[in-house]
Amino acid sequence: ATDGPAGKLVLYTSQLEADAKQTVDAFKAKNPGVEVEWVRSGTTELMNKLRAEIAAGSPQADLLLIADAVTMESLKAEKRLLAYKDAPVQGYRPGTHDPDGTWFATKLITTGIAYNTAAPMKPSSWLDLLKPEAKGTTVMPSPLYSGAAAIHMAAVKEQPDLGMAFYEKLQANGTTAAKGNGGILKSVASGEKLYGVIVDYLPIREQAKGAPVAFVFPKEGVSAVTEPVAILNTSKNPDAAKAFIAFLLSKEGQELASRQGFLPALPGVAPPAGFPDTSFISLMPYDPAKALKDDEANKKDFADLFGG
Amino acid sequence: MSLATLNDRRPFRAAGRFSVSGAPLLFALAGLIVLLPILRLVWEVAGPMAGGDLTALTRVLTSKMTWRATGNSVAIAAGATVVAAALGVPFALLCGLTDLRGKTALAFCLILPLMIPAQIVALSWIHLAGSGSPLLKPLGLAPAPGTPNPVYSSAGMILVMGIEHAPLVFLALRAALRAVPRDLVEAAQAAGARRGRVLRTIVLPLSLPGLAAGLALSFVAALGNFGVPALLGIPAGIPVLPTLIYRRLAGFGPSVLPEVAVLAVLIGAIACVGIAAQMALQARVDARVIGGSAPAAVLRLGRARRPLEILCWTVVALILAAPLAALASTSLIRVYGLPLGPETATLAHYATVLGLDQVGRAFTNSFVLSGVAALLLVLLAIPLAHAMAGPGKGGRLVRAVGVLIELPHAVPGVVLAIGCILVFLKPLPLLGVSLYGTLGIILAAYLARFLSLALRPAQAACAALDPAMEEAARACGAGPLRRLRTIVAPLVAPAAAAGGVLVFLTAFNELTVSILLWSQGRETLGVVVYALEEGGSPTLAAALSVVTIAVVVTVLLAVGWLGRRLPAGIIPWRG
Amino acid sequence: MTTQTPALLIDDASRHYAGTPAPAVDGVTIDVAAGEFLALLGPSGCGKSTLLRMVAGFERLDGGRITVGGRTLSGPATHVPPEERRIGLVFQSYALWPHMTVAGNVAYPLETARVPRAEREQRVRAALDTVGLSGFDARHPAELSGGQRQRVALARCLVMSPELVLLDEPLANLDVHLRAAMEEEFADFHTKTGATMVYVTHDQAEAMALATRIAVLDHGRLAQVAAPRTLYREPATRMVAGFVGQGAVVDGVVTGPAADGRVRVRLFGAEALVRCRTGQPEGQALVCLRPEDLEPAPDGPIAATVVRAAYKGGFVLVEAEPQAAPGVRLLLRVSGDAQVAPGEALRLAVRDGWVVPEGPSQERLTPARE
Amino acid sequence: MTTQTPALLIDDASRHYAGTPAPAVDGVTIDVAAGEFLALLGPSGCGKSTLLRMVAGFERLDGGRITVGGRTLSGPATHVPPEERRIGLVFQSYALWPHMTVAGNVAYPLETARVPRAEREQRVRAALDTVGLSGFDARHPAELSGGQRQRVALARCLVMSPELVLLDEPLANLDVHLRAAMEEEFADFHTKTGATMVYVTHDQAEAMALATRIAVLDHGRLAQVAAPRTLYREPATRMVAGFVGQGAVVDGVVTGPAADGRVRVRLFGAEALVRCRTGQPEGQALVCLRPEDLEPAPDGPIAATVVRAAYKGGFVLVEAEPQAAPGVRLLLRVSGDAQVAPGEALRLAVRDGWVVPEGPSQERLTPARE
Ligand SMILES: Nc1ncnc2c1ncn2[C@@H]1O[C@H](COP(=O)(O)OP(=O)(O)OP(=O)(O)O)[C@@H](O)[C@H]1O
Ligand SMILES: Nc1ncnc2c1ncn2[C@@H]1O[C@H](COP(=O)(O)OP(=O)(O)OP(=O)(O)O)[C@@H](O)[C@H]1O
Ligand SMILES: [Mg+2]
Ligand SMILES: [Mg+2]
Repeated sequence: ATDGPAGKLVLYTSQLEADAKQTVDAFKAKNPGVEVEWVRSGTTELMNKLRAEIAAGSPQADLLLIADAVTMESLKAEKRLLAYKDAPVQGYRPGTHDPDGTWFATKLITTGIAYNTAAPMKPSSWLDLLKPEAKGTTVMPSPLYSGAAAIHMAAVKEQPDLGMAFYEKLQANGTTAAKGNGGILKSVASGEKLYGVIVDYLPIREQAKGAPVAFVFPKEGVSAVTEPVAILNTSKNPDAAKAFIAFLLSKEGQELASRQGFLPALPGVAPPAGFPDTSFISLMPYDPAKALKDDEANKKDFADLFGG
Repeated sequence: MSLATLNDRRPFRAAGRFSVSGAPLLFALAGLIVLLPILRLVWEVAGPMAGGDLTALTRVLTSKMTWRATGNSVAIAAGATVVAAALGVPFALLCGLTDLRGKTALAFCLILPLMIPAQIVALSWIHLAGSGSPLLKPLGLAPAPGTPNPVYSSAGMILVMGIEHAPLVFLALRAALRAVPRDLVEAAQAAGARRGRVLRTIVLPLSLPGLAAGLALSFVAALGNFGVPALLGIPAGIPVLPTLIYRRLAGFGPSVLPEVAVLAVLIGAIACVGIAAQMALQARVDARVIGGSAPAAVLRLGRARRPLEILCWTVVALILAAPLAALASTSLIRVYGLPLGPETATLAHYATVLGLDQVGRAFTNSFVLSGVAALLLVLLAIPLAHAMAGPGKGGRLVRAVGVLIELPHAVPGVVLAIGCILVFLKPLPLLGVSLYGTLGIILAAYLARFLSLALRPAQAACAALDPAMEEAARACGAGPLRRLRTIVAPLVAPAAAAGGVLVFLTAFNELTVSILLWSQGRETLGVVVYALEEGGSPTLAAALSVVTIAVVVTVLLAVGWLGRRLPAGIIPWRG
Repeated sequence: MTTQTPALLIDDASRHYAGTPAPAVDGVTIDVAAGEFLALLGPSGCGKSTLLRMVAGFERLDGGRITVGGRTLSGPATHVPPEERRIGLVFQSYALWPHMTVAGNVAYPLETARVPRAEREQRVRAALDTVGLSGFDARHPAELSGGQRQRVALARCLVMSPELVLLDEPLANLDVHLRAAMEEEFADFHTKTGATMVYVTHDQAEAMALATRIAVLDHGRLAQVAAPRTLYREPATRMVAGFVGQGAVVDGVVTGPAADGRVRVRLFGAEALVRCRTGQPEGQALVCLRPEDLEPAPDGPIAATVVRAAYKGGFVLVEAEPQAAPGVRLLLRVSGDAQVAPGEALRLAVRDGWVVPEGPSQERLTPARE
Repeated sequence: MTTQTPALLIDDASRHYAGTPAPAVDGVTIDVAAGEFLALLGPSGCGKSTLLRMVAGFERLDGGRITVGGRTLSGPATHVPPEERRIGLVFQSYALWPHMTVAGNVAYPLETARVPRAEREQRVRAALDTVGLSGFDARHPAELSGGQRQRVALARCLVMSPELVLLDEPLANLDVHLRAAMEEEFADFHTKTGATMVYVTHDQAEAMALATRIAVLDHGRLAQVAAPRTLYREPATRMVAGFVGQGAVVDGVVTGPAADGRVRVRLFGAEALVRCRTGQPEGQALVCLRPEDLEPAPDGPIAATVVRAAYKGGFVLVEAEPQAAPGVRLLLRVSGDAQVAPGEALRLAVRDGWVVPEGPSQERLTPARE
């Protein structure tokens, strides 16, 4: 890449600090001409920042690498995303990127069940959370605050044998909601709650370090956020931005994600230690565009059931 | 002071403070510039309304959730204020009025919760009360695994916020108690009144204005608190206005900003009601002390002293040491969730945390930000407070600005941060540079947010300033700015500096504003702790929190040590 | 008193504070000669401070004019701000700046005037010398006694070499002993500097001890301006008679024409010869009787009863009620050795007195000293 | 003064504040008879307030004993708290409670004592009547003048009908005229109630006007207790001679034996006959000369020069320096009509004087009045 893209690239990412640094460093190794400036924060904070910047008339980011596709859909609907028609999406499963080429999944962060190893019951199905053993001891992230939880809810509602009734039964069984996944992990690890609906990598990492938690992929399947990446149409350096996306979607980029402890989105790339092979994991299907449309209603339903 | 002086003072207060009436206008303008971010948000509501567009307003005001959250907010803030009073009032009485030993240390410990970020305090309480409690578990007192943590409730929020804001009541009331002259108390004793009666009929009525100020501060602070309801209220399904705002922000769509602004203005309005109630109460009570400047009153505790001392330190241990210990033990556990014991303890998290290069940066940034903010605010507070004490139109205008400064203090930090982005993203007019992405924008936000902390003490000092001080300077030929620089500023400096110390300590751990405004390399301590916590590294977050608290305490002790020779009143916890 | 252009001319000056029923200062005219020491005397609230503050420039005039050394400082459409008047001002509360040393306080007016450092230091030293505070330069006001503080305030005002010095009750905050000592210092200071001084006080003893002339204010109006002795011996109004010095103002009848400044009056049924203005008409009149005007005498024509007797050290101040005029209280001094008890009968002779030019009022007669 | 058991007995009482070099009150013994009006007089910092606060119970004793009506209130191992002493207390600052009305302030001690409402109201009314404040019940202290505030404080103390009333400089904050009026009220009040009163002041004129006896404190020790006249005419120490009354304390030589309470002394080279204690030895002595002891006389034996002359209304106070003793300042009064100017020569005659029992000190002679 002697005469590859050059210039400054501003990346807003919700990746963890260390992961974001690795990713950027790896990209820069391949594209020495590009200088990447990145801002790391939670998806909500990043979106607040971006919203305010848009309202002030000057969005700063070129690239957005955030937790979920629903948010991307909303930006797409507002016509704020640039279409990258010839992105290298060969080999990717359909549904993990926008057919119009505005956003692309970079990994799979699934939502399953974590439990405290001291718990009397080892769950294997979502329905196990409705058992008496789980009464009052389950915690899940609130879709009102967490993007992953919102997608999980959208996916669960599409499942015929779960649906909204599942949430109602969870409520009846004393399940509570928390703001984010970090809090769920702490609740379960500390034994304050025994079961938690949570993204995969947190408990799997902690379990490896010896924490009294374990993670299961329930047999009905898991929902997944795909940590999609997209280019804002106000980007001042679309060439470099496209190069960044190309890097993330490349085999090399996917192997990096796996090394960081995430399930790669590209089938065929080896999963990280502690994860089952991708083929053993079934994903509950959902439609991001529909999720966006139903978002308000879902949140209202959730708030009606769980408050907060 | 003779009667003649008293007579002279009152009427002449109103006379001839400024010959150049432009000066107060100038300072009012400076105040308004600092308040720009919040005014920009108010405009977000008022602008469309002026244009006849009421959609955001009606959408928010017709939502049931808005009113549910408002009800919760008011109830919880009121409850927290009651708890703060229940803690702050007895401690203020004991520290301000009696011969209790170790008052300075006690006051220091009581002020600490104010300096520790809300989310850390809330986390400590979750640790402490949960089934995994590192303290209660070994004692067999922890709730059984799987039973709900009792702090996830309205009561929990009220308790934690009450403890957090007790220092505000404590500080305000103790200052008022110090102003109760000894002879008023002794006159009551000579009239045959025992301690309890003296307290009830003389001391408390006289310090009511100070108490009211403390309660109002505590109420406003509880209203705008996000950290505690986020951690304790959401799991309990209890929405309050700040979490509702956060939730709106987490939603999508361009309608978010106006709606958030409406909610922020709603919080501001409730806060103003609180402040107005305080003012009404103060106006109704005439507690202006007449006559001599006798030393402050002291009540002898006699035989009750020892038991009271034990009780005080027990309470302090409960509200401060216990959660801190929980936090410390979390920071020492090899893996979160394991019981703390010799084989699970490690210092590795401290090594890890201190090795992170963003931690070093964050310490530097937070230090610079809070230091500069404290300094600038002290410099602004003095002329502003002075102008507010002045007469006429200029004074009235500045006083109006003085009410507005409560706003950025009362709204959740994230709202203020959005206001800052709206105002400072574009390059500044004339200068052509943008503050965005620099420490400058965080500084601007801090200036707006903490102006009221810096201004209030300076304002009290200016109001108490003998006008003859300035008149003497005028008779010596000194113009307004020279007088401000050479006479007023040095005289109110101790009070202003006390405000500065509070600003520094509060800003040092600030999270909710900087979380939106930081950028790579410009993270604050609060942001780094939060990132670790969110990233699923509670042990690292706990370690960094412990380091932060250690630094805060060190700074406090250093300030106290350096301030030994400073005039009374600068060091907040000093007697 | 010299006859050149007055150092300070207050010409029909008035000030009415908004929201108050009556003007605080009401058409006052006084001229003060260069080098004069004028005392402004009057009860609390009579407008002394207001008048002084008008001269200093802190209050605007609602009418009239104030001229210093020929230059109009306040007048219709003129108002020179205080910081440009170069008038020295000493406050009752001293108004020393606690954050500055003694030297800093005194140097302040010079710094403001951008006097070069060397000259400044020399002038500060000289001013501190004048008030006897050399060597106190580095102290802070808090480390000084009340009298020393007052002297620093004096030095601060003196260092500017003002033509005119205004002092507002500078001794009101001091205790009796210190007050006596400071009175002397003011007198010395006036002699030494030759400055024109206007001195506000409500203490008539202080005014009399210090001033070359005293202006008595009453409800914002000028009641009398005169030398202390004249004021004491020949008060122009009932108010002045009562406010300045001790004694009683009583009803009498002038029974003959004035001659040689004296006139015959009937007092409590007895005849007496008292001083009066030329042309004092016959008929009802007010007579001012000082304690030294009355004397206990076995053959005195006035029968009276002792109401109160207070030992004052050296003498006893006796309050006596004439039998002919119940309710009236006469004051006189008797030797400290005499034992006088309330209820005792007493005969009095009138040795002197003064017919107050202002006619008799309708008010009930009361002892004049309150 | 009666001879029954003293209403108040202060017996060798001492108080040493921690961290101060000398005791604030040092072995003071005074007994006060029932109904007596005792003034505690002394310069600032001499321990007056401390002694009063010891009697009231706000300060503990480091030694000695305080007995009221035969009951020991403070002593070794005894300390009755102030609220149980039933001693009336009036503060220099009035110490009125600003949040209560006048009636509320006065009723407070009765409420504390659980006096039934009807009786309470009646007694409050009576107390306010006594101090002439009927009709002011509903006002707040802020709406009163200084004198009225002081009277409320008095009523509040009076309403408890205390056997003993302590007053700490109750007039120090008032202006001259008000002070004179209030002095009279205190005297009336004392006569009316017959209460035993202890009255702290640093103003000797006030003490003399009011008290039946005066106790002079000096650096925490009792210098003299005596009736005002005795104190003025026969001061026991140089300090008392200087502090009480005006005049000079000068060096003299007693040249003959005392007889009939009088003795011959040589003063400035002249002979004079002055009063003394019985048994006054011959030799060096201090002589106290009051203004009335000196008289200008054409044939007076002492040649002096006028240093200062201050018109005091009615008389002129002259400060004169004897030619034989430069630096010494004698005080005398001359008639208000006389014109006396500094520098003038004067001949003086000594009509009276007092040999101070305390021996002559080594100090340089100075005028005694400060
Ligand atoms: N700023 C003001 N506003 C309204 N009224 C005032 C003001 N200043 C003074 N007064 C009133 O004007 C009158 C004169 O006041 P001033 O202070 O001049 O009296 P004074 O003679 O100095 O009295 P004192 O001896 O008590 O100092 C008083 O009635 C006072 O209440
Ligand atoms: N609480 C205290 N601690 C230490 N020293 C004290 C205390 N109170 C008084 N003193 C000292 O004791 C001495 C006597 O004080 P006290 O107040 O009794 O004097 P005073 O005669 O009442 O004077 P004043 O006329 O100024 O009121 C003073 O030197 C004073 O500084
Ligand atoms: Mg005045
Ligand atoms: Mg005292």
